[in-house]
Amino acid sequence: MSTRLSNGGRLVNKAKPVEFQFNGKRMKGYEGDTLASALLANDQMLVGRSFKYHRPRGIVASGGEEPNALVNLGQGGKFEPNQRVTTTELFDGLYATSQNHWPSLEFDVGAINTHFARFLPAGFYYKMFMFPRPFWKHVYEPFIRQSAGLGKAPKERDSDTYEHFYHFTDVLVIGGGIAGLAAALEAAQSGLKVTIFEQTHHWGGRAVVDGAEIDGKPADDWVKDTVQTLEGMENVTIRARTMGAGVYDHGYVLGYERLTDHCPDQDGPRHRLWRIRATQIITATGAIERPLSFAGNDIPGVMLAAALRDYVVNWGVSIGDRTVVVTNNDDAYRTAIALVDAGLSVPAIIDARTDGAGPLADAARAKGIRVEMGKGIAKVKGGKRVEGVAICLQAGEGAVIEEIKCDAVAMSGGWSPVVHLWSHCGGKLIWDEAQAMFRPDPSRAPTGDKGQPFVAAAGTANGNLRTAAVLEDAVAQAKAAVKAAGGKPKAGKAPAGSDAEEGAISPVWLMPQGAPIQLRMKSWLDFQNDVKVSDVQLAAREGFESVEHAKRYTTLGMATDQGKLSNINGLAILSDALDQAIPQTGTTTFRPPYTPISMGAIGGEARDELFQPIRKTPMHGWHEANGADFEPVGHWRRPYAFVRSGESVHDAVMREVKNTRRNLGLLDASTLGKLIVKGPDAGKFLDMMYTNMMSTLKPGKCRYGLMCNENGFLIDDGVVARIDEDTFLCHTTTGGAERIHAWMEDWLQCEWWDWKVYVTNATEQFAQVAVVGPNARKVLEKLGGMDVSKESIAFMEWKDGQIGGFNARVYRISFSGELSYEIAVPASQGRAFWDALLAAGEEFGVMPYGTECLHIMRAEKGFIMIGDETDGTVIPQDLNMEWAISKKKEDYLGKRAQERSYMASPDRWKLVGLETLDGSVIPDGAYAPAPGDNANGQRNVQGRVTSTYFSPTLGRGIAMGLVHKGPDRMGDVIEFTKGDGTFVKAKIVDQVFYDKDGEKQNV
Amino acid sequence: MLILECPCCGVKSEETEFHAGGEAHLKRFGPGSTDAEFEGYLFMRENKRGVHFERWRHVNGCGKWFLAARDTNTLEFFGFYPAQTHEPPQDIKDKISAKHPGWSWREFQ
Amino acid sequence: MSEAVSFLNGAEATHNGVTVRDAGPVGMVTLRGDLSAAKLKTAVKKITGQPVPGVRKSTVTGGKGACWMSPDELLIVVPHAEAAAAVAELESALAGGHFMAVNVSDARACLTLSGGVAAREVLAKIAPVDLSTAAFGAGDFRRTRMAQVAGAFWLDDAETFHVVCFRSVGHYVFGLLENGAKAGPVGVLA
Amino acid sequence: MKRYSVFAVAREALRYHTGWERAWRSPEPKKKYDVIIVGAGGHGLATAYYLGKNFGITNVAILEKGWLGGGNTGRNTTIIRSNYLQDPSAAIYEKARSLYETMSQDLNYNVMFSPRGVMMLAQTQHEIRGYQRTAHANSLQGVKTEFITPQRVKELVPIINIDGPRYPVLGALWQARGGTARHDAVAWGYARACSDMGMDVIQKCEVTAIRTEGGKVKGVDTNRGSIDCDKLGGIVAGNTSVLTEMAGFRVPIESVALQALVSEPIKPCMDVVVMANTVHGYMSQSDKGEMVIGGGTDGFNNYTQRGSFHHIEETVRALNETFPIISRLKMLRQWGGIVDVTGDRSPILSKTPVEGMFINAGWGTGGFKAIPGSGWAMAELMAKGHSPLTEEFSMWRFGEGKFIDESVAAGVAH
Repeated sequence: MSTRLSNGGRLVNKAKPVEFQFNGKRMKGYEGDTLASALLANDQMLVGRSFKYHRPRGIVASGGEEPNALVNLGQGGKFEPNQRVTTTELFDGLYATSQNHWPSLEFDVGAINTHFARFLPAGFYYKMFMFPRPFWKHVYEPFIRQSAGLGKAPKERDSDTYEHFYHFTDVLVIGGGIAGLAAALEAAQSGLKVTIFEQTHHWGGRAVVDGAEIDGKPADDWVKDTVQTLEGMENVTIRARTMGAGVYDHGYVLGYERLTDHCPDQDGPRHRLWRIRATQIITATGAIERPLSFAGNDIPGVMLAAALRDYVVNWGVSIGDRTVVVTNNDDAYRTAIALVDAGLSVPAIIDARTDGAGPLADAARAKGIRVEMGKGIAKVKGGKRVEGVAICLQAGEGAVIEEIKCDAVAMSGGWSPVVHLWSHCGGKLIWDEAQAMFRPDPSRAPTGDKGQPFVAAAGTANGNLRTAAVLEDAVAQAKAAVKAAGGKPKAGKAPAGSDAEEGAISPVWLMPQGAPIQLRMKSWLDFQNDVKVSDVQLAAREGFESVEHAKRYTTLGMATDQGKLSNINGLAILSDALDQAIPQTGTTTFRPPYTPISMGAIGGEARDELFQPIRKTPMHGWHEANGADFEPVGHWRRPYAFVRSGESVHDAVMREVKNTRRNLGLLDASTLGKLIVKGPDAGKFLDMMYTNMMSTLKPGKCRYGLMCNENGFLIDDGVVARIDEDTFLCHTTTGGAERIHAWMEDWLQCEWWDWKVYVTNATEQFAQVAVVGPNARKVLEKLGGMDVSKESIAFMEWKDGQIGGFNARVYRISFSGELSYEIAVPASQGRAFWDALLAAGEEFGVMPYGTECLHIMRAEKGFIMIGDETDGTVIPQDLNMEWAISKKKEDYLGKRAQERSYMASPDRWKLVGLETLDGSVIPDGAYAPAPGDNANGQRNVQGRVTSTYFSPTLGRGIAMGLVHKGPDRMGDVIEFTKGDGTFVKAKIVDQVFYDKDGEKQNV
Repeated sequence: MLILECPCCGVKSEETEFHAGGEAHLKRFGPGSTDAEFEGYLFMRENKRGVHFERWRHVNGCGKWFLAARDTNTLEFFGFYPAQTHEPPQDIKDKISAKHPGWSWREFQ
Repeated sequence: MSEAVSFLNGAEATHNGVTVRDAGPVGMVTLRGDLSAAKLKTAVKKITGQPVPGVRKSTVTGGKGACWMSPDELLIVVPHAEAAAAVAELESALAGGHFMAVNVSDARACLTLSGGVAAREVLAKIAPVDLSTAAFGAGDFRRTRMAQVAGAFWLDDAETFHVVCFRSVGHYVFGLLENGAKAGPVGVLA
Repeated sequence: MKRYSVFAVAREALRYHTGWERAWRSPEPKKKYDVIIVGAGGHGLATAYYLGKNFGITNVAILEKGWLGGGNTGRNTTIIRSNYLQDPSAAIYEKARSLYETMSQDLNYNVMFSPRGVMMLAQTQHEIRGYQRTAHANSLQGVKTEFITPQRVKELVPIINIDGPRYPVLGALWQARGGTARHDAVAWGYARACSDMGMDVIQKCEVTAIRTEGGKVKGVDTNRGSIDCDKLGGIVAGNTSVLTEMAGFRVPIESVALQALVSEPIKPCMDVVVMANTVHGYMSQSDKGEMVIGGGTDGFNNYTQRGSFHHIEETVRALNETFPIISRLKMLRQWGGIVDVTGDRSPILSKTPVEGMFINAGWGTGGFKAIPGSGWAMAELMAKGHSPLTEEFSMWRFGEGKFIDESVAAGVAH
């Protein structure tokens, strides 16, 4: 019967009662409780079910290492599965339900598995469920998935927010125990910037629970003083509820701060992800107590000795009236003493060691506690809670000597330093035989950007278990870190620590040492994943000898605690089974994060409107207000069409095409790239960039150009205008602006750095509008200003001037085949200019149009579109664009590549126009099959469609495509896939479907 | 998450300010080169486990390209230098020699 | 010629003592060339009344000055209406040499961020830059990444940050800064 | 070899599973083998397996410097699909997919192939056209795929947000018989089968040199002595360049880190594999209940098996937007692998300048799904000197400019 003690509980405030719910039951706790201590105070021993056998599970630890006690926490937009009760601070109204059982926690049908446990050993699923074949997907797998999985999936969108924060510090100390505090203080006194994190909301770690003394005063007081001192220092950042989650290359550290988990109604971000750059990192992360492997060590009520002590001292909670302590080291005696001091009974301390216990044992005996040396637990009795233990000789095979009634068992198999953060970035470990632990190998620390070591472990995390040694190590590490960070450590000694002497540990990996299979099958290593001693031994027997194989085969250490309690015990059993030393077996890789961190925190502020930038042109507001159906183009949003009420998107597109061809259309072309290239070598440079000859272009003229990469493939196109003798303005595609700008800078900086050329990306300086259609000139003349007559500005010419009072640069270019002017004005006046065109255009039937209309009109004219006719594997020659490739030039980017055998082959697919015989539209992406199959049984192909539309102008389907030897096959009829297994016949024709002679654009 | 120091503007900052640009000191082969030369230039990259010379651009910064020497096995940077050169500066080569005696990379050592 | 309109038409937001503002139209000229050349120095001085800024420095005060963008690039800052004139001035002053002067006033969005230390922390939520007073002071200029876009900022004598980014993402950066201000202080920088 | 079955398990249970024999032998290397495969990952083991099964070549050693299946086979996100655009890719990936269908039975080892369906979201007009093109190509390649509507997407994946503010889902390319498998089991199943055919799977055996004579391969030197062979297969993914350097030639490959992560396990909430390429995220739910998430590759050469965290941020950001409920799940573990990327991001299965030496590499971020097909084709190439499946994947295609580019259909190879 676990309950709240009338006295004790250094962390709880009994003046502040708190109400919460577990599985619908109303319960009481106090401010300062964790959900774990509160549940135990309410005698809730059974808190969950295990992963595989659905065994009853109780709380086994008191911190982040807890493998069992995971709950569904909260409701609606604040629901969260798999919350560890030991790290969940209690708050008023907390709502939690237990996981992985049906129908209820007390009665779980899945628990049937425990009776079949014998038939479900490690890796059983690799050996069965193979027949009949379809059963895996339809029967076996659904069952396995359903019974696995722990917590429920959230149903609603997360109602909380998150944020990131960049932090820079000279020395980062991770861990707020006495080692961390001493190290932080030492480092801070050097004047360097120091940051210290503690994952819980209370400082001091174990020392304050175990009653150590520092500088002659109780650890508790020393901790309070030190925290206060640090808080008062300008150069110190000190944070509780903040975990060092991961250490990455070059001193990058993730800090995980939980801001409102303990007060969910408070405003502001729930979590803050700190992205830290630390010159030196000290991991003072303490150690984790190891369970002992004896039969029934997973029954609720069996708990880590130190955890049991924590509940009594920190939260004034007793796990049971009668607690049997079982250990292989002296530390567990502290638990026995603490319990007796709290007025509870300890029937016996079962010490596996034959001798070697130190003064703590004498102290225990002095308190009248019975101590049994050389003994072990053969078996724990009980089902959903402990009822007693059967005692045996540790050296034997489990013959029961005596049974002791008890309702709790405190176990201690020794301590494992928390080396995760040390190891994340490559820090290596050594096996410490005397203390039976892996600890950091200072000679093989993680190295940084200059090859220097940048992580040091301190205190218990560095293998020092005694207070004095912890403090000395911490201060020494801090001094070293300060030096390494370029500071000057202050002279002075470490605080003096004192605690009880301790006898040596003697490693116990199995209890009793000769336990037969019946007991080994009940001795748990991984409580959550149900991995037992017998499973690891089976893995070894079947040849899974690498620690990684054994882990993956048995799932040892793959649970949500990532093996914090089970890994060392497991690999000791494996080593024993393989008759090799533990270091020879080695550990599995430690990967971030130390304990799981929320996806929300990782995403940070990037959600909803801030998920990704949306680039907006100066006219974007008008588009939004006027039915624009947007399509993303890069990070831009461009209107696909402007849909009017009662119209479908398709209707709108058809209307826009017809109107532009008949009257007047406006296109927001602001997103087109505009690169200014200037310098005495600008012409020479563009001759290399483009396949065309640009150096011969006359000022005032425009030329359409193609760009290829060094692999010969077409990457961009656009109109180049020569501004003056050494200045060009290069238009790129919408997606191309940044890419091509970078591409040009690359060549100028890294290849032709002696050429005198400057490039600036002026894309967003201008709002650009394409004024298109038979009435284009009329509307400009109405607005007044510069002369836009054919005589003044002919096709493929540009001119600066004023239009309707706006400073404008006018390009006489056309991507539609109509009379067309592309007019650039300063972006700050783009919207006003757009409005002016709309107003003046009214009498000429003006209508804005979107990208789909643009695509159709260019397809009707047989103009290619980068991204449609090209896909990164197409060269200009494939598109019959030899006319745009200068023969006079020795070189241009891509020229050499285009000379390679496969590129020059006459068998390449080339661009043609396509007309369906029945006038229908060939589906997007359709392929043209050829007779026969290839060597792999695939249907031969002879071409594919690249652009295909219904042309409202011609009232029929038109398309362009790449066809084998296409241009030589004019008039041929070939078939294209319709996607439903049928085919559509199409005739190979010229790719220009509309105004072949260009009369309309050249007026 | 690497830290780089741009030799052009002096900023020392994290990787996200930069853009990696592949192998450094490539000799361009254009028209007139053999198929082998051209294939080598375009595709045959150094991919050593160890010293590597590479291009970076300070894209979210001064916009300049620069070169770096890095150990692909430890991610240690031996140094950064401007892109306008055909071979690594001696001081960087010396630094590498100190760590990897007898190293070589293409024609450099 | 109608009124110049900035990306958010002068929008402003204040949360927890931090104010984010669309600084309105600002005149900006990209000047590329040899920053050590006497002609260039004189021209910059004439236009901005300030010497050529040092590496990663800004000389902008009272809406006039220049920012060091890269070893061969400055951003000249003047009142919006004077940008064209500044370009003309440079064109004539540097004529004959290899340089480039482009009016980019409308290509960029300018924001101000004020609120003392709290403002530093708002910026530190989206930019991988050490913004402690010791590391970043008045007159310092930094080009960097702001969440998912490129940007730049400098700090003036009044502890106000002047943030510059591409016009098309001005509202995004404004949103980031406002969001960071709303979330409240971190309580680290001093 | 003792056959695995529910009855075998039951029989063993009665004697507390003391009777199970080793899944694979652990032999000392012999002096000579007909064929040596370097690299006991999925591709290497599968190659050996089909050399034995299809060509009766069983005097084979598979050398592994670490532990078998410990490279990318044991680190990937186990997606299996064959909805590729280009014919050569579709051929080898579909071969692989079809072999996955019967692998558990063929190997008598449950690799848990789960044809739960793979979906690639189209979130831009360009992606729609790209995936429709792929669907048309697949229909002629004998690969069953279809382009489905947003409504169908929502039915198949209730937790998806199809009308997100930024990138609404406009449709998807759907391969119903794509899915996932248990990655370790694939390596272990092949190793067990190879061992059973008398082949030697030799772990902790690192190749230090390749011996040749007159341009022909003679054998290898290893940390466990030198071993002769008539034919040598180099199938070592990220370490390919290191190996080919030993043989004195170069391949167009670079090694970069690719990252992945898993969430804590939750009850089943997503039954299919979803790939969202516009926002660079893909996700499936494992049988344990973990959400398995793939990240991006670094831009720089790297052999550390550690990547840069900002790629994880980008991926998670994207998935929070696409699947809003995962924002309140937690990342349990992240890790990295070293992938080998070629000039056109398609693999190389090829003879080499060294007679008798073959390489199988360059699978980049998409190797797991190809394992059986790759092994099948590679075995044919090594046994017969040519294979229709490997024809187009020669290492000389780069010189000719004859690429196999899959990126063109907005598809990424995961």
